[in-house]
Amino acid sequence: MKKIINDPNQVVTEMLDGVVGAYPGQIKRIPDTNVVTKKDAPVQSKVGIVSGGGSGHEPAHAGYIGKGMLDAAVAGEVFTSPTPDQVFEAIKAVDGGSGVLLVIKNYSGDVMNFEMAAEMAEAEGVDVAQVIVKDDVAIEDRDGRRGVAGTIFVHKIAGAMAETGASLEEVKAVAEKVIANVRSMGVALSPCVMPASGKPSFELGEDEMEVGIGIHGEPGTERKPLASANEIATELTKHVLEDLELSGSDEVAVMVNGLGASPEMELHLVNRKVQGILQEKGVKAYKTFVGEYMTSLEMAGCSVTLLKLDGQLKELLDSPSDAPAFRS
Amino acid sequence: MKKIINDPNQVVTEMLDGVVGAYPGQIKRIPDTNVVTKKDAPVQSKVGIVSGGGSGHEPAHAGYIGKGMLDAAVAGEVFTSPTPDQVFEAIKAVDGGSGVLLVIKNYSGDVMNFEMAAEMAEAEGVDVAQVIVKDDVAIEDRDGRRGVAGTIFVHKIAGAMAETGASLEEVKAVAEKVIANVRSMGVALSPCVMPASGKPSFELGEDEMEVGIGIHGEPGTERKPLASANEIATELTKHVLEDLELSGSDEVAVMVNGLGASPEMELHLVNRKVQGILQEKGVKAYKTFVGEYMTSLEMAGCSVTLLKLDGQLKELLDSPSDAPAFRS
Amino acid sequence: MAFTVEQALNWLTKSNEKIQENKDYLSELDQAIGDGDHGINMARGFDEVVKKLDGNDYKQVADVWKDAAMTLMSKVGGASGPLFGTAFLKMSMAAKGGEAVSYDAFIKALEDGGAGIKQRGKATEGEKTMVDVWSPVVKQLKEAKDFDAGLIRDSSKSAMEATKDIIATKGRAAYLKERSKGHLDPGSVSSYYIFQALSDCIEGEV
Amino acid sequence: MAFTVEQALNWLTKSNEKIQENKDYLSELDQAIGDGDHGINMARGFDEVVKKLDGNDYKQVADVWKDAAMTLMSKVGGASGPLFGTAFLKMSMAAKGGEAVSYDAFIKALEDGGAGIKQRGKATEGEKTMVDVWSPVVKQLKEAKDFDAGLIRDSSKSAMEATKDIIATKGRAAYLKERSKGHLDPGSVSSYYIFQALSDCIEGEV
Ligand SMILES: Nc1ncnc2c1ncn2[C@@H]1O[C@H](COP(=O)(O)OP(=O)(O)O)[C@@H](O)[C@H]1O
Ligand SMILES: Nc1ncnc2c1ncn2[C@@H]1O[C@H](COP(=O)(O)OP(=O)(O)O)[C@@H](O)[C@H]1O
Ligand SMILES: [Mg+2]
Ligand SMILES: [Mg+2]
Ligand SMILES: [Mg+2]
Ligand SMILES: [Mg+2]
Repeated sequence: MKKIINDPNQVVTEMLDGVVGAYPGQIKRIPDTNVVTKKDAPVQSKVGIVSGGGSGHEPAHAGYIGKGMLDAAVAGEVFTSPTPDQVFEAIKAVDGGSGVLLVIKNYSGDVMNFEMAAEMAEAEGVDVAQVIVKDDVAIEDRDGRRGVAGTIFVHKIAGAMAETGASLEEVKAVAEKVIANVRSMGVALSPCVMPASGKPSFELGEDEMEVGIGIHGEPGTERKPLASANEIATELTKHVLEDLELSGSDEVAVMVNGLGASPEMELHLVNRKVQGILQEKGVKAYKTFVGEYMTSLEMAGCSVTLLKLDGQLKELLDSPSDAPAFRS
Repeated sequence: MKKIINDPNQVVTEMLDGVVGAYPGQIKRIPDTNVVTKKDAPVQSKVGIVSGGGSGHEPAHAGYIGKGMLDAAVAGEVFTSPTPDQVFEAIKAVDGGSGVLLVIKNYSGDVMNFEMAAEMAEAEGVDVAQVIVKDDVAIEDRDGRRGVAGTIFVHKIAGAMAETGASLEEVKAVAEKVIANVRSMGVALSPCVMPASGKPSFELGEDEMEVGIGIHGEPGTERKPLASANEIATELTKHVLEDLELSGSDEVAVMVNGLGASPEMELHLVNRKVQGILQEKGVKAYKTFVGEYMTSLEMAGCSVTLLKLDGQLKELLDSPSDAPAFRS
Repeated sequence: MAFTVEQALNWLTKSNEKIQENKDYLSELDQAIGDGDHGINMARGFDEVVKKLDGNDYKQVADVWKDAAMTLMSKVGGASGPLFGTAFLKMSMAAKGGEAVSYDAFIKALEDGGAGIKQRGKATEGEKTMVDVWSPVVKQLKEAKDFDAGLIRDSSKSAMEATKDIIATKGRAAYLKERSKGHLDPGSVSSYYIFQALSDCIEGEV
Repeated sequence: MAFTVEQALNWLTKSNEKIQENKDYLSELDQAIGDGDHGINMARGFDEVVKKLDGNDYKQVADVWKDAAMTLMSKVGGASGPLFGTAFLKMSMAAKGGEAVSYDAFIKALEDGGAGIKQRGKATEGEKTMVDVWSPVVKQLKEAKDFDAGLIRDSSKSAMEATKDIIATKGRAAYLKERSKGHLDPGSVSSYYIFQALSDCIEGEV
């Protein structure tokens, strides 16, 4: 296992030191927790937005804290949901009196831990709403779908909505709209290695790839022979499009997300084909994001995300954000 | 070789399609070249800034095109300087009547090819100035030093200066000031693989690392046992600091740059220690950048860059840029 | 027979021992059909439970379980943290008020614990989760009259082994669909260790 | 004897053949002390040179060399592109105006070519670059009276081999300092192939 780390059991807390050390003017850490918040949290009368999950997905989630996006991010151990007490600390820290929205990715662990935190907060009189992102079309059963890179669009748009002074209900509604209209699918060319165990998450032959992977090093839904950039882009986009049911005049936001080790060059090759497919279908790519937004440690591979837009979503997507990992 | 590519000989041209496909509102490609320019190039009476080099360093260089940064980027084959005719096309495309600054990284190939392009442009009456970035302190001999991640600060600050309406001479002067005050050093944990050859750039044992590597997969200046994040950060920062000679009240910009495969988590661990060292020395980190800015395909590893700032450099570093890979 | 504070403490200490010993094995099981952290999560949590219990003087079984529950909830994370946390919390609530716990009260506590897992995880039997150990074990223990170390050992062992053939429909393993078959469920195996520890405690005292 | 347009064309065709054959070897050499692309760069460039020459009818050696120069400059890139491009451009300038080139004019052209490399690369002998083939070869050929295939072959071979012991101070290999010793310089090896091709051409016609 080749990693630039110190003690494998301290990676999360040390990483958070590094993140806060990079942007000390924008964010701060709640002492004795793995919670990072905006420096000026809570913002009075603004709905607070809290996200989080296991670590190993950097820049998710702390990189998305900023004006126009998240108010706090809760970091669990690597690939392990944070505990309810930590999420509860985040909720308390960002509640400016208008309530708090929890953006949860659809994993048993995340759902349960955030839910318990919500119960704790409600018991203390904080208004809490939850949305559960389930954008991964690799899973057929809609309710069982994982939350993956599409989560970034939920952060961005819910965050922008909160900035307008909207109510918790309104912010939740627009987040649900994003969730209803966003789809992703990913492929891995190599596994990732958890620092604590030092072992690869799965074994893959030199000429194989895992299709339909999540972001925690879980094996995918199908193992296939390694394909070209065009074939990979075509397969991922096909599944996403089948599920999203776009028609000719629709506009979408595109995200080609690197999982960790794949060079940006390769992401652009995938994007090239995705754009070609959309053009053929007459679907307009309103805005495109190519880069590492939701990673899985040093996994090689990528995911393709499409978000179907309407006027409201376009406006909120375009509005300013000063989060280090998503400036707009 | 596991890569998401199509034809290994077409990666550069296909990648550029992907880049332009991602940001069609901001950039365009000069037909039949590997040159990408701002969509509105040339900007009348603004000094044009051209950078470039071999491909495989994404987001360098096309990702830095934008208002407040580059006007054009010239892409060579992977790790191979672009040819003079290509650079010449870029110069012609961005000259708005106030001349063009070439930002060159100090490699024999880049220097010669850009120099020849400058000669061609001058023969056609275009004012051209050149600066050569040599920030890599792994090389003792100052004139022989490579240009690496520090180049991003040259792009940013020269680009910001050009935006103020400064003359070619003034823009060149501030670029030279950055070059005089920026130092970097890098380490690799794994080699990279050139798409055309399919072979790793060097062999490295499970417990080894290459210290003092460049960004083209060249072997480093020293092979050492794999060290911890703290040790790596300490070693890189030590060499950079020795060369930069900072005193207590100085302010610096910090860049912890990922070379490709290393997860952002690990970059933050390195940043944590770099910040600690600076604090100990009483040096203020005015602004910090952690991410992938100047990569070497899928090489695992990182570099540390420090730029000593004064009032002018701070102001130019802070001024707006809408380049996709460096928004500020 | 009644279940004492000392046994309650022993149970958690032994559970911790078994989990520490099998930490890598549990993670390997999770690697096959999950994300490979189950052993790490459980080892971290139970280590903290034992530390927490060590520093205190307990008068009631319910208090032991409550501290275990709170520690598991705040130290494990993932799916197993809230699930085992909830189980011990529900057990603590059921056992409130007595220094020692009768067999009937103990079974009622276990039953509430199992129900808590089902409710928190929105899972039922046959989904290849720890529910597939907790439910059948509770069902079989309910039919006994008193603590029976052998029954606890055997029922949890066969329930744990039976998870191998199930196709997962809850938890991360569900993403693999048919490919989840042929692998033991990690949370069921750690539940099995907890019941083995219980069996050992009972045996030591009977 | 004089060097003809046909020989000039043959020279480049043979150079291309040798470079294509040894493409991987040249890249391997570059991998050891550079960035591993030298074979790829040279193969791409010389392939284009041959394509370019194929489509044209040449009257002067100088024109063959000029087209070769321009193609190398615009297709190779890296360090070797401008260097070989400059070499052929200077040779073309020196040879202007004659259908065939006398031995003296040829040597003058080679000398200018070598000087062009030195100037463009700001390099001198002993820095472990292609200069270490061009300079000694030109020096030895100057002492001969006429084209001598054996001399070209031998002088370029021994010069190429001698680059192994040099510690690089120019080009990427310079970054390795002492570690560059013990490896041949890739640009010197490709220069050697070009001189071998020249030797073959001369031999075929003498
Ligand atoms: N919804 C659920 N209901 C009941 N048990 C579950 C559920 N989801 C997961 N589990 C149990 O949790 C175990 C996995 O725990 P762990 O690996 O620690 O968490 P994570 O899946 O978050 O990495 C599974 O083996 C399974 O027994
Ligand atoms: N400054 C220089 N002067 C002369 N020759 C040089 C110089 N720099 C490099 N070379 C030659 O170029 C060769 C490398 O060419 P190539 O690999 O194609 O370019 P790059 O180094 O840009 O990858 C070296 O082996 C050396 O012979
Ligand atoms: Mg987990
Ligand atoms: Mg090169
Ligand atoms: Mg797990
Ligand atoms: Mg080379």
